[in-house]
Amino acid sequence: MQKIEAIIKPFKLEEVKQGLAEIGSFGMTVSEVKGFGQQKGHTELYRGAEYEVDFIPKTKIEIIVSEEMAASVIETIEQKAKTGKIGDGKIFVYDVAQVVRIRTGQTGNEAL
Amino acid sequence: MQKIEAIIKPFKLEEVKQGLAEIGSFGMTVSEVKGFGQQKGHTELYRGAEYEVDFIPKTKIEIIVSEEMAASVIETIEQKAKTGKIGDGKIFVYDVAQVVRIRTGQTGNEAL
Amino acid sequence: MQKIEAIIKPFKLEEVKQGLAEIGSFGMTVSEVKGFGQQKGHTELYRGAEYEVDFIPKTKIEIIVSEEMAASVIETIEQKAKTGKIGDGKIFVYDVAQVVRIRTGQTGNEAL
Amino acid sequence: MVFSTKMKYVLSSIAQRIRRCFVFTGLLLGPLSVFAQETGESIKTAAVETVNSGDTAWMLTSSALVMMMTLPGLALFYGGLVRSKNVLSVLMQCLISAGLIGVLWVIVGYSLAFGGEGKFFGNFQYFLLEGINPDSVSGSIPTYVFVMFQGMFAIITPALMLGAFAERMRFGPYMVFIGVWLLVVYCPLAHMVWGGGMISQWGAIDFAGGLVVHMSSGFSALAAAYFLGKRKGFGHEHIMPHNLPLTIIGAALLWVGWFGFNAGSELAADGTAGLAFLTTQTATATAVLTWVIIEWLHRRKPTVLGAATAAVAGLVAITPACASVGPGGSILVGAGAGILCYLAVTLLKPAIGYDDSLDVFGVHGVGGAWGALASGLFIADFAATDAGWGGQVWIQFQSIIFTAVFAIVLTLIILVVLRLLFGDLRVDEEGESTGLDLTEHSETAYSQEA
Amino acid sequence: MVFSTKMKYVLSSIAQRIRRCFVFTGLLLGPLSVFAQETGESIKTAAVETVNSGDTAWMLTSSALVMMMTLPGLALFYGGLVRSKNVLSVLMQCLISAGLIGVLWVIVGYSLAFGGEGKFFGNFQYFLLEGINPDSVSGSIPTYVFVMFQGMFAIITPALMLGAFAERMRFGPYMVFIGVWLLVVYCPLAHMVWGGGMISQWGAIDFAGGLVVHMSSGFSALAAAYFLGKRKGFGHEHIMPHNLPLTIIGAALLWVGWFGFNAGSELAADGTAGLAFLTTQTATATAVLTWVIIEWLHRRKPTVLGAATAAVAGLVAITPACASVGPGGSILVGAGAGILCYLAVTLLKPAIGYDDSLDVFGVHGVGGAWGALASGLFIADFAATDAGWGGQVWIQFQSIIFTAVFAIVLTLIILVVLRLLFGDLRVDEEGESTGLDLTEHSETAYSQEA
Amino acid sequence: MVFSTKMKYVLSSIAQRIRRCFVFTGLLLGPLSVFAQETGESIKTAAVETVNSGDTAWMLTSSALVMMMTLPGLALFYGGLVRSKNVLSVLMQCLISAGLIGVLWVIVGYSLAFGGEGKFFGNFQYFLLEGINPDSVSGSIPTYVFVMFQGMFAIITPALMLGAFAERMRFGPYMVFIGVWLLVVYCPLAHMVWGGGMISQWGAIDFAGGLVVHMSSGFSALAAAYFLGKRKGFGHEHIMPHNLPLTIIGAALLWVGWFGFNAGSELAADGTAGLAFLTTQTATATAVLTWVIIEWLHRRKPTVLGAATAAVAGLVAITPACASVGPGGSILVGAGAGILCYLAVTLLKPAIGYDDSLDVFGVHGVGGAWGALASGLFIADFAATDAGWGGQVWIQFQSIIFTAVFAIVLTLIILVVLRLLFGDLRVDEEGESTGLDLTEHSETAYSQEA
Ligand SMILES: Nc1ncnc2c1ncn2[C@@H]1O[C@H](COP(=O)(O)OP(=O)(O)O)[C@@H](O)[C@H]1O
Ligand SMILES: Nc1ncnc2c1ncn2[C@@H]1O[C@H](COP(=O)(O)OP(=O)(O)O)[C@@H](O)[C@H]1O
Ligand SMILES: Nc1ncnc2c1ncn2[C@@H]1O[C@H](COP(=O)(O)OP(=O)(O)O)[C@@H](O)[C@H]1O
Repeated sequence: MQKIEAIIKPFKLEEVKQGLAEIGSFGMTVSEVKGFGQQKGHTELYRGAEYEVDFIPKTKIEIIVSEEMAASVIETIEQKAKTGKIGDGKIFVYDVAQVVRIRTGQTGNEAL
Repeated sequence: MQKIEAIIKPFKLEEVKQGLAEIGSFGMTVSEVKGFGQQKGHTELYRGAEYEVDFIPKTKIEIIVSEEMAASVIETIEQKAKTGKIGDGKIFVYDVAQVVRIRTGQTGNEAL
Repeated sequence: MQKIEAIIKPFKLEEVKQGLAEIGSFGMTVSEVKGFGQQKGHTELYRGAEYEVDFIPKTKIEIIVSEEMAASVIETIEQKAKTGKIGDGKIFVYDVAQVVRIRTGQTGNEAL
Repeated sequence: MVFSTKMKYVLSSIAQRIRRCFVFTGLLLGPLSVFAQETGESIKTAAVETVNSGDTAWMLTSSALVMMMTLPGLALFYGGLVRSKNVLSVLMQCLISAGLIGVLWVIVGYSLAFGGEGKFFGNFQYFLLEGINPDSVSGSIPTYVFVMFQGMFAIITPALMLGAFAERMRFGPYMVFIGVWLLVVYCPLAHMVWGGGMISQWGAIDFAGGLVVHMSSGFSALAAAYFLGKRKGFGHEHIMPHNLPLTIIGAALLWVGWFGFNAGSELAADGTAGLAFLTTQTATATAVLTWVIIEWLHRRKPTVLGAATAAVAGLVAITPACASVGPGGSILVGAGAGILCYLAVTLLKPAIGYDDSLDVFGVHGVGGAWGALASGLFIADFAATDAGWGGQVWIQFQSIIFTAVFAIVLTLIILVVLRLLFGDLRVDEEGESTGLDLTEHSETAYSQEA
Repeated sequence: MVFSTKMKYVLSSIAQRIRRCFVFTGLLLGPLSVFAQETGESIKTAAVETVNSGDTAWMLTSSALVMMMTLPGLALFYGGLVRSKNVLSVLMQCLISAGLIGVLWVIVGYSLAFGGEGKFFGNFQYFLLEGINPDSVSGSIPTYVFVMFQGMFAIITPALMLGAFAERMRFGPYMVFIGVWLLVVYCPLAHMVWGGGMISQWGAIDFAGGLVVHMSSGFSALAAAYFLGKRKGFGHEHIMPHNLPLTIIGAALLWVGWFGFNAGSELAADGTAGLAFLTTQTATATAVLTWVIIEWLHRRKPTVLGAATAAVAGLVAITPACASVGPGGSILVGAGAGILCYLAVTLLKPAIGYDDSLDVFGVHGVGGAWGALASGLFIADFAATDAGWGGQVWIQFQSIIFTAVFAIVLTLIILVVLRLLFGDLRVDEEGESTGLDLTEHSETAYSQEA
Repeated sequence: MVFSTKMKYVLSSIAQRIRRCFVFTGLLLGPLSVFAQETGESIKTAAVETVNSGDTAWMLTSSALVMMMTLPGLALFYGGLVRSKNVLSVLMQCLISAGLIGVLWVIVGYSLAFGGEGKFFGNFQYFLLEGINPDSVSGSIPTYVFVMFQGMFAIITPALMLGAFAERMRFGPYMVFIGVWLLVVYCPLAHMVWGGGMISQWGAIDFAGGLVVHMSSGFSALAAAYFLGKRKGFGHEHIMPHNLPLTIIGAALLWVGWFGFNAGSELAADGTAGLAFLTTQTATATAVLTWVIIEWLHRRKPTVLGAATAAVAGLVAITPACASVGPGGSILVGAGAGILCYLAVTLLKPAIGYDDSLDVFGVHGVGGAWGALASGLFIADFAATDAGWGGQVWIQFQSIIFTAVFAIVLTLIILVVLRLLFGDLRVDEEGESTGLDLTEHSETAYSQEA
């Protein structure tokens, strides 16, 4: 099994979710993160002082999938999250040693 | 070493923490996430409009443990986080290449 | 490629970021987490009742780097995040199977 | 024919039926009182009274201030103290108190409290404010203003109770509960104390509502907390306030609004109103100071929630006493409130083990009783009564006991009946752990955008 | 020579030029009215009038209460309903309404609304409040107090509209829009209804501003929502309120402040003020109750946002009617507001498909029109007019139609002109998705510290 | 014997001792003044004065409004500006100001400010408000009301300072600091300006407290900011407001409450109160507009924090001047406040490099001084004084210099003494980085439930 971790622009989440729903039924876990990269931040003003804020709000999606599905999931995320502008984000893939579904105790692909 | 990542129902955190304390002393890192899976979301009403909200608040626990301890940690989480109802969550296990304790510079199992 | 995940004291984030900027240009993803470990928590009072709060606010930094850069990134984080007091945090290193830059479709080291 | 005349006809025939029905209830409640049946008699206020614009200005202001105590004052004070999954349910319970009681009050509540000469409760002569018009005068203010000022008291009092059973009661039963409670507990007490009934005949001092408002809600809250049972997780989970700044805003607005509550109870802008304003401020300040010092000594840290709680405790305690004690007396009232309420909340509650979630009993019940006693205990020369010092203290004591018993017994009866009608008054376990906002109102207080 | 005399000289020569320039505009607007050109005549208030301290006390208080309606009331009510990336922009739009209109009002606004005898609008005789001093009296209160009370109305009315185009309008054009709208839509309407102009000559009842404040802003808001177009994502994305407790605080403060708005409109502390206070409370309570029940039946859950919206709807509807209906009538006004505004927001809006983001039209437009009609429909005996029941209803109906058309047409003209001047009135797509707080103000509402 | 008589006996013997002890202090402070030792003389207010209910109504309202300025107004304004780990500490510091000063004021503060005929400070004749009762009258209002109105000023003034040393001062020393500061800086200044002392003899205009309230706190704040030193990380870390909506609510409630502050300072509901209300509104609106425009030009974006700061700056500046300038003059006062405070906050502070965390000096110090000057500079014909235009400006100038020096010097002396008594007045490094909420109060403002 593999973990696919995508850092995307927050407003793309809904689209990615729907895209994935079309190619199958996947569970996923989502969190809010702040990203730093080539996309430049913005200036904030407080009582006349200027602050450069480098961190940009991003959304992290984590999906554990079977090896077979990995490629199509990655492709779907790539398509749906893309705007073509800087800061679209990354997809990171990791190997997963084991998966357990807490409710049933099932393990491996069955637990997904 | 292995990383054990568990997505659980938020109100089970305390129980899991105590369960783990019983089998040994583990550090852990916890964050709030939103989950999507078989458990269905809820409807929200705003000025008469209905919205389906699919994402459900979950808590993510990350524990890095030595290979030997992994099994009993997984088992404990499984027991303590279980309600038997849909949405109990998953446990994912990954291999860890290296660990460093920042304060001392210790590495490997010593750093845990 | 490797993922370097560091759990640090929140007020050290800025320093770590600057330290990394000095040894190269790295993207990173940051999130707020709560940590549990040897560092002891604090007591909170509510209407005379005392509560022990074990979880301490921490910041998680995730950086995916090429194998070559990993060591120097780890070292920099170690230096910059260190206060010498308990609770300075950990660095965890994982192997990364694949990286994709969503905007361009580039993969591997090129995507970083 | 003007529309409203037709409407009035329809409404008054409804009124007739409702009266009959209440009279019937009255018969059932017969042992308690000879039910005052005269209706339609002309309003009590004499024709010679004229409106004083200054007094009216102050009473309009005071009415608005007391409204502000419930919304947003109390709503925020309580709202900040619950977990974020329940904050909306608390706000809603305050809102609906204004909605429901706001209507009930002009229909029957005012009449039940201030109509007729009954010993225990009023009558239906002012059903839908019949016989009152813009020219009606009460004392030196328009009667409509008096009705509204009192109406604001009627709105906040039931809402005070919700803190006792916050985070678990179903919304429907709650609505019915406060409506019935108003008619069965509040209006009779208001009549007995302020409407010329039994307790006022005893000669009890209750200037702005230590008995009527705070003891009634505080002791009823205790009964309700017992009846509904503890929150899931109470005692072993950490159940913490989700947003203390909200609570502080609420406490602050309660404080500000309370000047209308207390100094407004003079029904005029005069020296006594000035006294009530001053003692309110001084007692509250003293309570804050006292609590902070005690907590510092007892727990090594003074908390802001403690200070805010103390402010409310001080305000509660000075409520009945604000016009019968002087500046020095108000300091003692405030200090006493700080000490007693601190003990009630910190030691009494864990000792007995009930889950009065937001300490309604500890603050309003205990504080109100203390204030009612102190009204006699520290009575100033200029407020001396015929009963003499000892006599007055005894009267106060009797009134306190009566009010406590009355509130507890009737509240329990109401709740038993409601349980028979509605089944469980609590949301189910699942609903409680999801939170009342979603379960009862399909809403989330805070949301993050994409 | 005292400094202010010199300054007055400078300012009045500026005044002369501005007057000329306005006279010129007046000529352009000629078809609408014979522009009242007499300036410098002495103020209307007769020398024999004296100040009543009680009335003055109430009007000072009322003015402060109405200010509280905009800031923080309305600001929070709207601020909580937008996404967190836009909350500051909403607060800023309210703040600048106080800033800009606060200045404009004393310069020309008051004079345009309350100067002279024009049919459609006032004149420039009170430019910079010329001729008014601390001794000037209007009715039984100082003229300065009347100016300020009315000024608070002028501040809130344009701000009401911002809900219609929240989360997308650029700040610069917004500022110009509300400034122009004040002079072109609000002041003329205020003059026509309250300043002795056409609608008041018809004999319309609009005690506290159903036409002038709520219909004017509500219908203008509808026009603006159409003109500016929908928010990006409207209809398919979940666009949810980011902080409902803020919204509830706002609604509560609106409720409290509204007592100044309505009962203050009597300009005295008397029985009619008492009536207005009472009907305001009763109608609002009824609206809340009605909405909660309807929503419960229709959607199976009563929501707190619904209850808060209902409160505002009830307050809006009773505004014109508060002194012409009795307690019973106010219940009908409130119930009607609950029903009609619920339908407007829940069914009408999705049916037609405009994006009036925070339902300004559904609440203020519909509620205001209903209230204006109800002012005649449920008129009480004590408020009977010469026109008779039917006649009065007809007058009300005419005034409603006139106001709706007047507001929509003029608002559209203003917006067309502004688009010619400023280009797009909306922020660009990127800016809209980043949020107006950062895009327009370089600020973030909430930040987490390191 | 009524209880309170006994208590009075006990308290007055305590009073005797305290008086002696103060007299001793007075001897130490001898060079400053001949200490007024007459005690027990009858209150100054003549028997012939009668209470005017309208004036009283307005003053009761004003007192409540000024209380609202501190709680929740100022508490929120400051609370939103700090980091979330320190928000409770700020709220607590405001609460305890009400608690501590609220008690101190009726014990000795009022007497020190308004007792006797001293040149620099009052006496102890009104210790625990001795000799004042519900029938006592001051001008046309009950003396108790005057005491309370002034008491609200005494509560907010020390709290204003806390912005200067927010996020680092220990709570214990803070409490002692504000208590001592009240007696040593505030009461004498109030006496000198309003109690018949030196500055009032000079003929200075300070209608509602430019000198007494804003300059005194603003310049003391500057001294305290220097004395306590910068926050850890100041200058290189991003220290940002954690919740701007809270700050805006606070600013809005300050604005609303300020009408009581300024128009209430007339102590009557009359034309001058109307003027003060109007100039307050106009100056504030102008300040907002001015700041927004300057910031737009200077930084390309107008900020909402800027607008809110400007509102406070405008309110501060018009405070002393509100009854001596006309509408035109108030526009100039507001514009000046917008410009000068903008410069102070944006350019002066970074240039000099002190860490006045929430800009108390830039807003209250600079704004107060400007307003005090402007009170003479733009004096209206109807307010002309015997001193003539130039003479009055000179008097204002002198008073400004005196107040600035007096406040800075005495504050530094107090702080030096406190450091000797308490050791470090700041929390330690660890505590500062954890945040004062946990370190000093064992609380967390916001918490997420399980
Ligand atoms: N090396 C990295 N490690 C972890 N996260 C990264 C890394 N590089 C980028 N990111 C994440 O991806 C986001 C987008 O990256 P950025 O360089 O701004 O644009 P792009 O994805 O178009 O190359 C960043 O905000 C950050 O959250
Ligand atoms: N494939 C997956 N990848 C990542 N997280 C998942 C995956 N499937 C489920 N989850 C997480 O586990 C939670 C519970 O899953 P769900 O399917 O609802 O119930 P159950 O755990 O009983 O099978 C989800 O809310 C989500 O956070
Ligand atoms: N085994 C672990 N797995 C995951 N996170 C851990 C583990 N041990 C510690 N941490 C994280 O590191 C933080 C610091 O650890 P702690 O034991 O308190 O101090 P130190 O880093 O000095 O050893 C914890 O708060 C927690 O977030």
